[in-house]
Amino acid sequence: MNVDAIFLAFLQMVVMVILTPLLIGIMRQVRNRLEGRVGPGILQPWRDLRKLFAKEPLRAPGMSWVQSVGPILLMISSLSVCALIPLVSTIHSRLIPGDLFVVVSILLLGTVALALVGLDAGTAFGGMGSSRHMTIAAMVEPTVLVAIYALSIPIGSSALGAIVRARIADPSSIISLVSLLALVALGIATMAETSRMPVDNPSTHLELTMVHEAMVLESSGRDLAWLELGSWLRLGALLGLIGSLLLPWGMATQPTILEIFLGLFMLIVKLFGLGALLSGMEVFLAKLRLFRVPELLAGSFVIALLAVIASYLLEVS
Amino acid sequence: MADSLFAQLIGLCAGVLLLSAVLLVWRRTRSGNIRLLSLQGTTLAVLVAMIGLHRTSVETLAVAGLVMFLKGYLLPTLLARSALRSDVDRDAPVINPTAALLLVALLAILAYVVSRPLASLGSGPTTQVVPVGMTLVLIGFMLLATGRHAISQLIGFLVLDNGIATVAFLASGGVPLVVELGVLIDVLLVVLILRVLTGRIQTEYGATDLDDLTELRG
Amino acid sequence: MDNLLLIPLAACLLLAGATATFRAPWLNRFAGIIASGGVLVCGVSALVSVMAHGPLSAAGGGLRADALSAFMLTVVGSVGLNSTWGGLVSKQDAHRGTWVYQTLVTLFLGTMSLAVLADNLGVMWVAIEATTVTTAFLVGYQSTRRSLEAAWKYVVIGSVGVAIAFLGIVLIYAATLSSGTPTLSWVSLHSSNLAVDPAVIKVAVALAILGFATKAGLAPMHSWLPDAHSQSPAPVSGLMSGVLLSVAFYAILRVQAIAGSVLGAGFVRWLLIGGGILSMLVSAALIWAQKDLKRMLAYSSIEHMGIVAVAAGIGGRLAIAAAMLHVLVHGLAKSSAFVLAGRITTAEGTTEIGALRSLLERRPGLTNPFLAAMVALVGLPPFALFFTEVAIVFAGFRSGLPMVMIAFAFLILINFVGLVRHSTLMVFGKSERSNVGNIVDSSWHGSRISIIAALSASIVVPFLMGFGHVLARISDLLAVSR
Amino acid sequence: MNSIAAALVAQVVFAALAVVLALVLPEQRRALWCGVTISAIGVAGALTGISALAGGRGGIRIPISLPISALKFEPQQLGALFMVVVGAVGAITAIYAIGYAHGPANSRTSWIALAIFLTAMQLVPASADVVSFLLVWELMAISSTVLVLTEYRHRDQVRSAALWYSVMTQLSFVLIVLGFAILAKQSGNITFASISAMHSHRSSIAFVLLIVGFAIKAGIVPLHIWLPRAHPEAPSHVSALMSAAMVKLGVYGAVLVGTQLLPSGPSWWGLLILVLGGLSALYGILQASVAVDLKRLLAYSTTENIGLIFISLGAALLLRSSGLGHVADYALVSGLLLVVAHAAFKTLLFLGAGAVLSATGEGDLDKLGGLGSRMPVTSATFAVGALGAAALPVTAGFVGEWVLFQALIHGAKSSDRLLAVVMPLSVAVVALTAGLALMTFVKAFGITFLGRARSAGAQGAKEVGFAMKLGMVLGATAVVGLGLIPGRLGIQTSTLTGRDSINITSMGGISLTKISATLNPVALLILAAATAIPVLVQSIFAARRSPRRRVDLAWGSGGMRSSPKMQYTATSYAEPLSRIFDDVLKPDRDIVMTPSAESQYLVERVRFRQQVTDIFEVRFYLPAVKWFDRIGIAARRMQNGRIQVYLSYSFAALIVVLIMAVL
Repeated sequence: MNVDAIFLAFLQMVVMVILTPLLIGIMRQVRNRLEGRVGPGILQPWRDLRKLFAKEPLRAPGMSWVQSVGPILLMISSLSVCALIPLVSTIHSRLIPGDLFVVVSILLLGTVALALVGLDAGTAFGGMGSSRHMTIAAMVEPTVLVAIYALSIPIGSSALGAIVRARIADPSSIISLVSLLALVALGIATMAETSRMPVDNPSTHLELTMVHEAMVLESSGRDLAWLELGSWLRLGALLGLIGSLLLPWGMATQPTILEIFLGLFMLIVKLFGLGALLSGMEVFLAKLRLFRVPELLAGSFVIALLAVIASYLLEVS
Repeated sequence: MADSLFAQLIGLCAGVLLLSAVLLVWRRTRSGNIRLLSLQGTTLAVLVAMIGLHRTSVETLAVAGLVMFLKGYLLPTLLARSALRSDVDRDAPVINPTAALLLVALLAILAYVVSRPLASLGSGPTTQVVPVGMTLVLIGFMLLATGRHAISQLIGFLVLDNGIATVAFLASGGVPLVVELGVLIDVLLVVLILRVLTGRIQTEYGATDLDDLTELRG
Repeated sequence: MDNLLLIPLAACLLLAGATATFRAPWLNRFAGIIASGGVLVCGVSALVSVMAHGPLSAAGGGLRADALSAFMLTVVGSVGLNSTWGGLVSKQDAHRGTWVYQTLVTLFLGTMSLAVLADNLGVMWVAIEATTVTTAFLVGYQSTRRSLEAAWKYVVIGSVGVAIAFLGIVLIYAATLSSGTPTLSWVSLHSSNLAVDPAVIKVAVALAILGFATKAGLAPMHSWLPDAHSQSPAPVSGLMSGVLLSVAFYAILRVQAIAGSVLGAGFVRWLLIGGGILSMLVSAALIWAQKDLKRMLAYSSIEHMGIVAVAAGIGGRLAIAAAMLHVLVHGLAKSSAFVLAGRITTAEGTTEIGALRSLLERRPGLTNPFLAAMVALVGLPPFALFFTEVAIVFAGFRSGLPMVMIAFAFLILINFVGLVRHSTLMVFGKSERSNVGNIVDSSWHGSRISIIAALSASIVVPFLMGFGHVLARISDLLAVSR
Repeated sequence: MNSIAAALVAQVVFAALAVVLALVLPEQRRALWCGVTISAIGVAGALTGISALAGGRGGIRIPISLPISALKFEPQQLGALFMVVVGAVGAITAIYAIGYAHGPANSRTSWIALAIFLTAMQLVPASADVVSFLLVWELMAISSTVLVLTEYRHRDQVRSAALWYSVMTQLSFVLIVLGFAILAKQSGNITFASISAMHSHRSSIAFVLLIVGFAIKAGIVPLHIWLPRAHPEAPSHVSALMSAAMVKLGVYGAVLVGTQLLPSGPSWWGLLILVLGGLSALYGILQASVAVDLKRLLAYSTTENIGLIFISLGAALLLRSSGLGHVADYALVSGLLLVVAHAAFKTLLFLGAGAVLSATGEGDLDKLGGLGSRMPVTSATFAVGALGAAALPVTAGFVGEWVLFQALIHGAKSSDRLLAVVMPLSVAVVALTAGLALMTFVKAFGITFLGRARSAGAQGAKEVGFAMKLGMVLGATAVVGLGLIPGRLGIQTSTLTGRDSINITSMGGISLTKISATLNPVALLILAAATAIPVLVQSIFAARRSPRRRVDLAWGSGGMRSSPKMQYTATSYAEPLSRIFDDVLKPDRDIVMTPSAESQYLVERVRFRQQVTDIFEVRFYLPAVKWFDRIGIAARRMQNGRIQVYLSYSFAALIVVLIMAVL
C-alpha cells in the first residue's frame, strides 16, 4: 500500500509537470480565440520554459541568495502539493496523509518564497507586488481552510484523500448545499491565490496594476523559469483539487493499472475542461481595483463559513 | 450633709456650669469669656468639694483645692496674659451666635441621648447630672471647631476639659489620684505649650488669627 | 529581672536631665542614640524573659510587660535607634542649641516606653498625652511659619483627641466602680469575669478608640499628621511615623481587648475596619496628586496605620500576627525613608516633588537606599510588608469579610500607583533644571549602618521562627476571650 | 534531600553566586562570568523540570514566622513543563547576554536583577502553595521592572514603560491574591493540592479574578497595554526572557486554574477564555502587521501567540464542559505545544532583533534593509524564527497549530449548537491570524534582511560576536528540532492531561490516536528533498551552460531612478492591510506638501507620516488616568489647611461614633 502510494505521488508530480504548461497554453489559446486572435498555440509555455532555461540570469547589486533559492523553494512546494493532494488517485501514504492543513501550509511556503523573491531586488515594484501578494494570501488562507473544513465535517477527517473517497461513495453529498457553497468559495480563493482575474491580470504589462508579475519583474533566466513553472503548478494543483472534489468519479481507489489510467484520463479531462472554463470566464471579467479585492475575498470567506454552519444545522435536522 | 441638700447643690452647680458654657457660646468678647471660664473652673471645684464632703474623703477635697487653683485661677490668668498681647478683643466666630446657640441646643439633646446608658452607673444625684458634663464636652468641642482665634480655641479646649472633669467626678467621684495629677499636669503643660506657640505665632504673623495658618494644604 | 522595666524610663529621664543640665557636646549628639539603644536592649531582653517565664511587672504592678508590651518596647527601641542614628548630626553641626532637641527626643522616647509599659490605662493615657507635650516643640523646632502652623494644629487636634480618649477611660473606670471593684489595671479589666455594664463599656470604648485613633492618625482624625510629619526634622518625622502612631495604636489594641472581653468582637471590629478603610482611602486620594515628598511619606503612614487598623479589626491569630509584624517593619522602613528623604531634600534644597528629578543619576548614594525603602513601603518582596499584607487579605477572607478585603486590596493598589508614580518621576525622571543635571554625588550625607541594618532586618524578620512564637503569644494575649 | 530538592537549591545557590560575581568582578570580566553562571541557573531549572516530568517528586520548605503554613516549592507535572521552558530560554538568553550586554545592561544592578528574575521565574511553576507562588511572582515582577528600567538614562519612554508595566503587574497581583484568597478560604488551606482536592465547587468570582489577573501577565487584549511598551524598551535579552518565559507564566497560571484548581466549571468559563484569546490573537497580529519598530512588532506578535494559546485553553475547557473529553485533551496539548514553540521562536526572534539593533543601532524597520548579506548567521536564524512564528512547516509553531486545528475541527459536536457556532468561528479566527502572521513575518524578514540598506547604520552593519551567534543558533536548533520530531514532547504533554492520547510515530512524528490524525515532519522533509533533486539537477545543468551575470543596476522597470529610497518600506508594505482594517487600527496619517518657491502648483516635497496607536490605550487607559488625576486634585481640597475644618472632621466623627455606640 505504502509503496503504491509513493509511486502514485511521484506519478502525480510528473504528470502535473507535463500537463500544467499545456494547461496554461490551452487557457491562453482559448482566451485568444475568444478575443478573436490566433494565438501562439498551446505549446508556447513549453517553448518559453526552454528559452528561459537557456538564458543567463542577471544579478543586480543587493540581490542575495534568496534570488536563486526562492524559485527552487517555490518549485519544491508546488511539486510537494501536487504529490500530496488526490489528483489521479485517492490513495495516500500512511506516512504523509494528504492532510488539509499540511497541504495549505506547504502552499503558503511557496507563497512566502515568491514574496521574498519580490522583495529581494530592492526595487519599488518588487516590494509592491510582494506586499499585495501577501495581503491577498493572508485574506485567502481562512477561506481555503474553512471551505475544506466544511467539506471535511461529514467525514470527520481532514485528510483530502478520505474526503474525496467519501464523495465517490456518496455522490449525493456533492450536490448538497454545503459542498456547493464550499466549492464556490474554494474557486474564488483559487483565483486569488493563483493571481487570475478578477484579482490580478496575468497578462498585464502595466506595473501599477501588477501583483504576480511585479514580483518576478527582477528575475530572469532559470530563476524566472522556475518561478513561472512553480506558479503554473500551483494553478494546476488547485484546479485539479477542485476537479477531484467536484467530479471525483474515475479516480483510482485501488492501485491497479486500469484504474490509474482511468484516473489519469479523467485528470486530463478535468484540468483542461476547468482551465478552458476559467479562461472563458476571464474574458468576460474586468480586473477589480486592488482595494475592492478584500470585499471579494470577504464574500468568499462568508460563503465558506455559511457552508460550515449549514453543514452542522443540516446534520442536526 | 443631707442627701436632699446635696442633690440640690449638685444640681445648682451643674446648672451654673451649663449656663457658663452657653454664655461662652453667646458672648464673644475675649476678656469676658476668660472670666466666664474662671467661673466655670471655680464651680467645678465647688462641685468636687461637695462630692468630697459628701463622701468625706480628704483626697477628693485636696483634688478640689487643686482644681480650684488650676482651673479657677491659673489657667484663666495665663489666658488673660496672652489675650492682653493681642490687640483686638472681639472675635468674630465662624458661625453666627444664633446658629451657634441652636447648635448648642441640639448638642445638649445629643448629650442626653448618649449618656442614657451612663444612668445605669448607679442612682443618686451625681449620676443624674452626668449629661451636663457631656454637654460641656460637646460645647467645648464646638467652640474649638468654630473659634477663629488662638485664644478662643484655647477657651474651647478648656471648656472641653472641664466637661471631662465634670463627667469624671460625677460618674465616678474622680479617677485614682496619680491619674488625676497626671491629667491636671498634662492639661497645664498643653496650655503652656499652646501659649508659647501663640506667642511665637504672634511674633511671626503679627496676629494670632488662625485664618493665617493655612499654608500647609493638600 | 522585673526591675528591667524601670531601666528605660530611668535611663531616658537621667539622660534628658543630664543633657539639659550639662549640655555636653557628646550628649548633644548621642543622647538620643544612647537612650534608644538602651530601650532596644531592654525591649529585647524583656521579650526574651517574657517568652521564657511569663509577664514581668515592676513598681508595684504599675509597670507590666507582657509579650505585647515587650514587643512594642522593642519596636520603640529599634525604630528610635534607626531614626536617631540616621539623624545623627555631625560634630560641627552640634551647636549649643541642639541640647533642647536631644533632651526632647530622649524624653519622647521615655514617654513612649512608659506608654507601652504602663499597666494602668490612666497612666498609659498620661504617657501618651505626654508624648504630645514632648513632641510639640520638636515639630515646631525649625520655628518657621510652616512649622509653627504644623505644631499648633498638632497640639490642638492631638490633645483634643486624647482628651476624648480620657473621657472614655473615665467611663471605663466608672463602669468598674459600679461593678464594685474600681480599677484601671488592664489585666484585671481584661479578665472577662468582671461584671460591668456593657452599654457603658460600649460608649467608653467608642470614645477611647476615637481618641487614641486621633494620635494613631486614622481618618478622619488624621488631619494633623501630614503637617506635623512633614514639618518636623527628619529623625523626628521618622520617630513619629515609625513608632508614635504605633504606640497610639497599641493603646487602641489594649482597649479593643477589654471591649472584646466585655462586648465581643462586633462593635469595635467595624469601628476599626471603617477607620482603616477610610484612612487608606484618604491616603490614596491625597497621595495621587501629592506635591511634597515628605507629605507623601506622611500620607503613606496614614495608609499603613489604616492597614494595621483593618488587620486589628479582622482579629484572629493570623491578622494580629500580621498587624504586629506590619507595625515593626513599617516602623523600620518608614523611619529609613524619612531620614533619607530628609537628607535628599536638604541636599537638593527643596521638598517639592516637581523639583526633584533624576536623583538616581545625581545622588546614587542617597537614592538607592531610598528606593529600597520605598519598595519596602509599597509592600513588594523581599520586604516583610509583602507577607503581612497578603496574610491580612487571607485572614480577612477567612473571617468572612470579602467585600472589605476587595476594597482593601484595591486601595493598596491605588496607593501603590500613587507612590510608584511620584517615586519613579523623582528618581528616574529627566531633570528640567539643566544646571543641576551634572552633579554626581554618591555620598550618604550621614551614617548608613543603621539604615542598612533596618532595611535588611525588614527582609529577614519574617523568617525568624523565634519571632513567630512572639507573634503567636501576642495574638493569644489579645484573643477575644468570649 | 532528593534530586529535585538539590536542583532547586542549586538554582538558588547559582543565583547567589551570580549576585556575588556581579558585585565583585570588574566591568570587562563581569559579562562572561555572570552570563555563564546565570545560564547555569537556567540549566539547573530545566533539569529540575525534566526530572519532575520524569515522575520525580520532592522539594523544599521554608517556614515563616507568620501563622500560615510554610513556603513549599515542589514542582508537579504541569509546573515542571514550564520550568523546562523557562530554564531553557533562560540558559540561551544568558549565553547571548554575554555578548550583548554592554553599557547599562552590563551594570551590577542589571546582572543581579537578571539572576533574580530567572530564578524567580523558575520557582513560580515550582511553588506548591499560594503564598510562595505570590512571593516568587512578585519577585519576578520587581526584578523584571528593574531590568526594563536598564536604559532609563537614554530614553524617557523607558520610565513610562516601566511605570505602566509595574502598575499593570500590581493590578494582576491584586486580582490573583483576591482569587487565591477566595479559594484558600473555601478549601481551608493554602496549598494547591488541597485547593484542587475539593471537588464539585465552582467559584465563578475566583475564576474570573484569577483568569483576568493571569491574562494581564500574559498580555491578553485589552490588558496587554504594558507589553508593547515594555518589550521594546528593555534590552533585547530581557525582552526575550520576558516575552518567551515570563508571559508564559501567566499562561501557566491560567492553565493551572482552568485544569487543576477549578477543573469543573460551567461552559461560559471556557467561552470567556476563548473569546479573550480570539480577541488578542486578531488584534495582536493586526498591530504587529502594521508595526514599523521591529521589537514592537515582536511584542504584538507575542500578544497574538498568547491569544492562540488562550484559544486552545478555552476550547479545552469548553469541550470538556460539553463532554468531549478526548478532543479537549488535544486542545490542551496544542496549547502546551504552542507554549513550547512560542518560547523557542520568540526567544530566537528577540535575540535576532537584538543582534540587528546592536549591529545597526536601528530598531526602525524603515531604516533597515539588506542585512542578509552582511549578517548571514543572524539572517538565517531569524528566517527560521520567522518561519516558526508564521507556523510554517517544518517548525515547532506549525506542529502546535496543526494539533490546534485538528482539535477544533473534531471538537464540533453537531448536537451542541454552541460548539457548532464557536468551533468554526475559532477555526476562521486562527486561520486569519495565521495568514496575517505570514504577512507580518515576511515583512519583518524581508524588509530587514533583503533589499538594500535604507540607512547608514544598516549600510555599515557587521555580523555579531560568537556568544550572540551561539545563542541564536541554539534557538534555531530548538525551533527546527521541535518541528521535526515533536513526538516525544507530544507524549509528555499528553500525560499532563491525564489520559495518554498521543503516540509517537516511527519517524518521531506525532499521531493523535483518538481522532486518527498523523503528522510526520521528517517524512515531509524527505518528500521535499526527493522533489528537490530533479529541480536542483536541472538548475545545475542550466548553471553550467549559462552562469549568472552581474549587472550594476536592477531593472526596476527600466530606470536609472532606482535608489534605495524607492524600495517599499515596512509602512508601505503594510499599507494595503492598514487600509483594509482602517476602522480597527485607526491610524493617523498626515501628508505635508511643500510647494516650490516659484509656484504652488510645483511641489517641492511631499512627506507622508502615518502612526498607528493602540486604540485600547487611547480609548480606555489614558482617559482612566485623566479621571484619577481629576479626583486626586479634587481631593486636595479636603485638606485645605483650615484647622476649624479639621476639628469639625473630628467632631463629626465623635458624634457619629457616639450615636453608633448608643444605638
